[in-house]
Amino acid sequence: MTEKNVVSAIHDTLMDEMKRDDRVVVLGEDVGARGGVFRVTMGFVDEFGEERVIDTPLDECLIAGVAIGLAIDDLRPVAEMQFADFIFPGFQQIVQEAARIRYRSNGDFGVPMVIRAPYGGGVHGALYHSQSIEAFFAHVPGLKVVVPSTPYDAKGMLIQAIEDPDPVLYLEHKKTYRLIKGEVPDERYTVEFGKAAVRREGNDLTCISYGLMHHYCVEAAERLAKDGIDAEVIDLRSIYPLDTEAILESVGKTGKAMVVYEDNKFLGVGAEVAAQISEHALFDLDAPVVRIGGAHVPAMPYAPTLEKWFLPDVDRIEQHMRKLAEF
Amino acid sequence: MTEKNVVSAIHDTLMDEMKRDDRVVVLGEDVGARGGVFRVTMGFVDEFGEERVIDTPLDECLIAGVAIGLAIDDLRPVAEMQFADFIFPGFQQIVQEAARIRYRSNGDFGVPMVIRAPYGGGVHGALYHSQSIEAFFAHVPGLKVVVPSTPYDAKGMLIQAIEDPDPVLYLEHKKTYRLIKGEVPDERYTVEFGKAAVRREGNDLTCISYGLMHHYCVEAAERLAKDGIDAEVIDLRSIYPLDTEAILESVGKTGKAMVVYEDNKFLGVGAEVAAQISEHALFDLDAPVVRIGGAHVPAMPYAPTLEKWFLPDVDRIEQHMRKLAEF
Amino acid sequence: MSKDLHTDLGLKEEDLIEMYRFMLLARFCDERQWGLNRQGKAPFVVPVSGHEAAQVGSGWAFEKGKDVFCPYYRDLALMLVAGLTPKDVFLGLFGKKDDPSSGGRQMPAHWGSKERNIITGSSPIATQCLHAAGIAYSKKYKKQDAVVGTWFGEGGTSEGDWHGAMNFAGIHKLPLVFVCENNQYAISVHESKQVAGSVHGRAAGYGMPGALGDGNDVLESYKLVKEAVDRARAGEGPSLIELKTYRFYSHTSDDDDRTYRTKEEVDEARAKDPIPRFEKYLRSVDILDDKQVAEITENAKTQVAEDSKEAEAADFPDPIDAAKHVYADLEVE
Amino acid sequence: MSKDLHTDLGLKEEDLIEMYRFMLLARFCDERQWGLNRQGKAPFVVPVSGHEAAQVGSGWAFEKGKDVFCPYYRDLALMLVAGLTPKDVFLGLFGKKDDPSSGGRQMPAHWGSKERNIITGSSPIATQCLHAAGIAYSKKYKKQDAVVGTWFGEGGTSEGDWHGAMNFAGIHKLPLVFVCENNQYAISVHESKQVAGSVHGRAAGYGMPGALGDGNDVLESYKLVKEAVDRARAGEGPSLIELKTYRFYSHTSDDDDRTYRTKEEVDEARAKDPIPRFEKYLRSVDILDDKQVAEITENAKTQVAEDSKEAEAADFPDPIDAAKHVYADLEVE
Ligand SMILES: Cc1ncc(C[n+]2csc(CCOP(=O)(O)OP(=O)(O)O)c2C)c(N)n1
Ligand SMILES: Cc1ncc(C[n+]2csc(CCOP(=O)(O)OP(=O)(O)O)c2C)c(N)n1
Ligand SMILES: [Mg+2]
Ligand SMILES: [Mg+2]
Repeated sequence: MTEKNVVSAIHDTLMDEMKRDDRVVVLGEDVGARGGVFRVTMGFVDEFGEERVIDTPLDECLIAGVAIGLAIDDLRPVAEMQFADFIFPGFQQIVQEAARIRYRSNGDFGVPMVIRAPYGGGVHGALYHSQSIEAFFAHVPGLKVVVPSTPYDAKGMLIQAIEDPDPVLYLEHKKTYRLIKGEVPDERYTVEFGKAAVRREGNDLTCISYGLMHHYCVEAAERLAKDGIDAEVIDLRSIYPLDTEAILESVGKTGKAMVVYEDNKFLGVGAEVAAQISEHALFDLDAPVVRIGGAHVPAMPYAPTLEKWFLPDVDRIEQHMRKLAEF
Repeated sequence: MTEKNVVSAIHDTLMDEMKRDDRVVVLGEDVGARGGVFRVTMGFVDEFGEERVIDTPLDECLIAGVAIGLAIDDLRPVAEMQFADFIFPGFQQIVQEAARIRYRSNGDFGVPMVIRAPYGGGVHGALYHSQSIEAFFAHVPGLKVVVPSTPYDAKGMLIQAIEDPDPVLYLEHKKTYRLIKGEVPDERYTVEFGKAAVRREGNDLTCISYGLMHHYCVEAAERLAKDGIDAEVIDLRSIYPLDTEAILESVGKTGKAMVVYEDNKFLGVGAEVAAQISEHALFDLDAPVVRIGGAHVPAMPYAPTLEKWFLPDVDRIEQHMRKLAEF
Repeated sequence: MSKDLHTDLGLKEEDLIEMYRFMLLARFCDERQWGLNRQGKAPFVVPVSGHEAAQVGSGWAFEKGKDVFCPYYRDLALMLVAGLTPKDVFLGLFGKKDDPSSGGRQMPAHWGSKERNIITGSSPIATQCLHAAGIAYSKKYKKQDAVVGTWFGEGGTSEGDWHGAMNFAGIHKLPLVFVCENNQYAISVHESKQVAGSVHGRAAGYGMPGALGDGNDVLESYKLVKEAVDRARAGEGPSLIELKTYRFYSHTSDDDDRTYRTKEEVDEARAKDPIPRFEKYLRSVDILDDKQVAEITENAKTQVAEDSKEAEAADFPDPIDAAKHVYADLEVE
Repeated sequence: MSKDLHTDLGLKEEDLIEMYRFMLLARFCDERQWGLNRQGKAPFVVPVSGHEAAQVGSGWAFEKGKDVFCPYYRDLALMLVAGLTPKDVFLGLFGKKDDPSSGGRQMPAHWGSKERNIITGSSPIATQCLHAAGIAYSKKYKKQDAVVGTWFGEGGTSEGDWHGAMNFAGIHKLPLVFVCENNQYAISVHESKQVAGSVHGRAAGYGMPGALGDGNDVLESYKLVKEAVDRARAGEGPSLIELKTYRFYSHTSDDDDRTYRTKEEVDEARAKDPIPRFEKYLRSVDILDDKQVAEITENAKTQVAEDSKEAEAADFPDPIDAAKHVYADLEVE
């Protein structure tokens, strides 16, 4: 066991995986000498050389398309999108190629690749360094989309992603990088995809979230606990596959559900979660499902006054929790 | 009044708009001499010349980006994506640029452009000529996404889209092009965005859909009517803005809701519709919300046996309607 | 016998006869599929006629079993060289269960076969160029003796994928050959509205050799691509070869080329048909005579007829199979 | 007085002094914003130092009020030429309500101003190149006398957007000038891993003139771009001008350039500082003397100091304004 923050857990895990298996290569912008703008591949080029730590040209279409080729030829590429906001030139390669190659070839070819993407707001990144992208990709059959929110999961899910026979979008919330610390086992382990984590048990309401918002939800729940209100807090961890079972089980117990996400509310992940509850747990519900998501504006602006307006914070979550508990 | 099918309504309307306003230009692949692969711009190049009917290179990123430039310079571009499936190289230009330019410039600039995209299945188009794309774009603030399903709406919504000060994704279901006919007024009119159409009134259940599926739902509802079951059938027409009011009003009346869409079910438009019902109409519901959507496979395959498996048809919709009515 | 052109290229008599046979096979497959389309038995057809020399000539420059093919939908003749049979072609045409490319999941002409090193292709144009670059990088990384080829039309050069692949291949001196089958049209869009400058003229800007050749001349097509393959194999990096040719039929069975090109233009191009041209050459160097031509033609025709019949009789996939192979390890509903 | 270099370029004494002043203003804005960053008053800074000659020289070739600017984040000096004031720059730096580019919505250096024909820019690299192509097409369509310029780094040439813009501009002979500020690094990635071949070497492949110039020489930068602007205005189509220069500071305040380049390399580049170099020239042709230099420097410094103070004192946007301008005609929650 060693205490690490999220970014060092990712760094160390990726380094270990590359030492274990020389099929694992990393590619992306500034992953070489710079060690990545968030330092995830710090020291890699010295350890593994430029051939395995590929500084690519400034073209995410290239990064995704080349990674697919590497994976088809049986390497295990871990591609970095410098910011999730910049993944879109690669959208076609990821959605039309990586996601569909196994299916369209009737199982003949596979694409065992990982795409890492730092995402999320609250870092003064404004419109183009704050975005959430999980909804776009979780909608696409053939892709897996995961969002570890703790150093423990960051390690176990990254190893799982690298071992996965299919393309995995591995999302890292930038604000959790240094903010969130935790014990990480030194031995190798994996965290299965499609299993949510109940981080806090409670009987009064179910609060479902992931990424940075999950930590805010736990904090809000602790505040309610002081007044004897017990919220059950679920960290989805994996968006697709989604752990419907865990959600329904908890809602069956509490009868009240809220979903919290920083992505734009409309057609965000919370929509799917609320929809599944309305399909499968309707008669368990004692209150309408509550969705707290980003406003329908194009990601958070730069000015501190505006950014604060956009991002759900612990206070806002707490208020909604109390309202729901009292319903 | 003239009877037209969907594709001729679009063709005639676009031609009229170009005659009215020389700021309107069309661009896309094969829109010139070929008149578009679906013949929407048939005869345009003879009428308006190559400068206004631009055969672009094979690059959807270019099509979207150039259209943005044209719109910024106060033209009214109507860009054609040959198939919705091929819009993705233009994803960044549409989502990061067109959608956000008004917002990021604090209202200084606007992008009055229309993107037309033939979408949808049931046309033996296999994985890459059958896709639905509305969920990706309706999730993005700054865009409007509309899906006319009748010749009347095709005309009124296309004119509305061209007049709209903001970017509009105008989706045309390929199978409705020649299948769906209807009376179209000869005079100019618009159909407001964000207003759903109740195509069939009923008190027993509410069936919400759009595009081709809407017509299947009406057919299924007619079958039920023979047995005295009255389904209310709503054609959303506009995905964003979404007519929440009309949905809630109908569900308030019937107490039962189903959403039918051919796009992949997970995080498709039906998720948002079901979520809003679970937030705002929970206690009106006498039955769980039913979602009928495409399976979690990458669009429909080519072989007739496989395509049939994927696409919801009238029979499947009818069965679910009956189950829901009997609930 | 007059000094021939092929000996210096290292081509033996058997090679030439095989190349000729593949060109005929492709042509007959094409004519057959159009026939089936008219009979309403094949809803969608992608023609190859006119491209046979460019495809067979370029394909012949690669080593089967070792090198890798990243083709596009036009490449029926190339796929025969790469190891697909006419029967495979027709299984795909009908969307049958045993279609090796996709088990009937993709439209016809979306080639793929792992055992033959044919990388599965999609409809979106030019995406294969980046896969080719990634595979070429992997081969170099593994120090494997393998050259990757990727084929595309001149329209494909407009996409960012092509630009990225050219750039990455140039930077890393990858064992990769870019083959452009320039038939001057992207559906209806003429090259003049598609390509500023020229395709082969772009090579220099990416620091690689570029060449323009007559795609109706199978020997010239072979020569230029073989030189590029040899350079790639020798570690000298990528090349871009542009082969000018023409598409005899409409873009696909959904297209009508009379809306954008004249009968005169098409007739003129057909007059340069690569097959009779190659046959003439083979006769001129006494490799073929009437009897052999008749025999090869006859055999090719029969094989195509039989293969298409067998394919037509084959089974469609089971509906329920549509749910398979979305993920290797997840069931989906 | 020795024969000068500027008269033939059509540059008058006032021009040169103005150009010099803008270069100084840009440099002082940069030094000021770094100071504010160290004081914790400006969380994010995008430096311009080193690029002043390339930007002022290229910008000076365009006609304000008529021509259109599609810049990128590095273009602080260019924006001063285009009409933004140092105060505007600092309003953006602090994210204040009156920031003309975005009202504090975007990160600093995301320029835009409709009245100044500066097209709003975003963070995604090279997207502005296609907007420039569309605007240039529109100008041609409307037969307006206007030339469009678009600026980008050598890293920007890797994106498909750049490829598409070059292709479209070449096909339609658009009144568009592509200006590449090649500082040899894209954050940490050296040109050798970014660009196969060369940037200016790509122009020919798109059928347009390309030129390479010394981006530390304001007169050469002006000359090459002016020739391109003149060609564009005369209806002779687009050009690509590559200006070699260097970035003195880290990529942004979030970067640390010591991880990827040596102090020696940076010092060597700083020795070629375009500002003293231009000053030397202006003295050599007796346009400036010590007194004038001191005066211009003094005025520029004071303006920057005052403007930044005023900007710092200005108001932030109201939180609720964040909901405005998503659509022209829809309210959002
Ligand atoms: C990304 C994308 N956009 C559009 C299309 C539609 N489309 C299919 S083939 C084609 C023309 C391709 O022309 P070219 O590359 O020259 O190849 P050719 O068919 O002439 O051999 C187009 C526009 C597509 N398949 N993919
Ligand atoms: C699409 C996209 N990918 C990545 C980035 C992150 N990024 C910002 S600037 C930059 C380097 C740009 O280098 P260059 O184009 O040479 O311009 P310079 O900063 O050197 O002036 C990168 C990779 C981005 N902004 N957009
Ligand atoms: Mg072509
Ligand atoms: Mg640079």
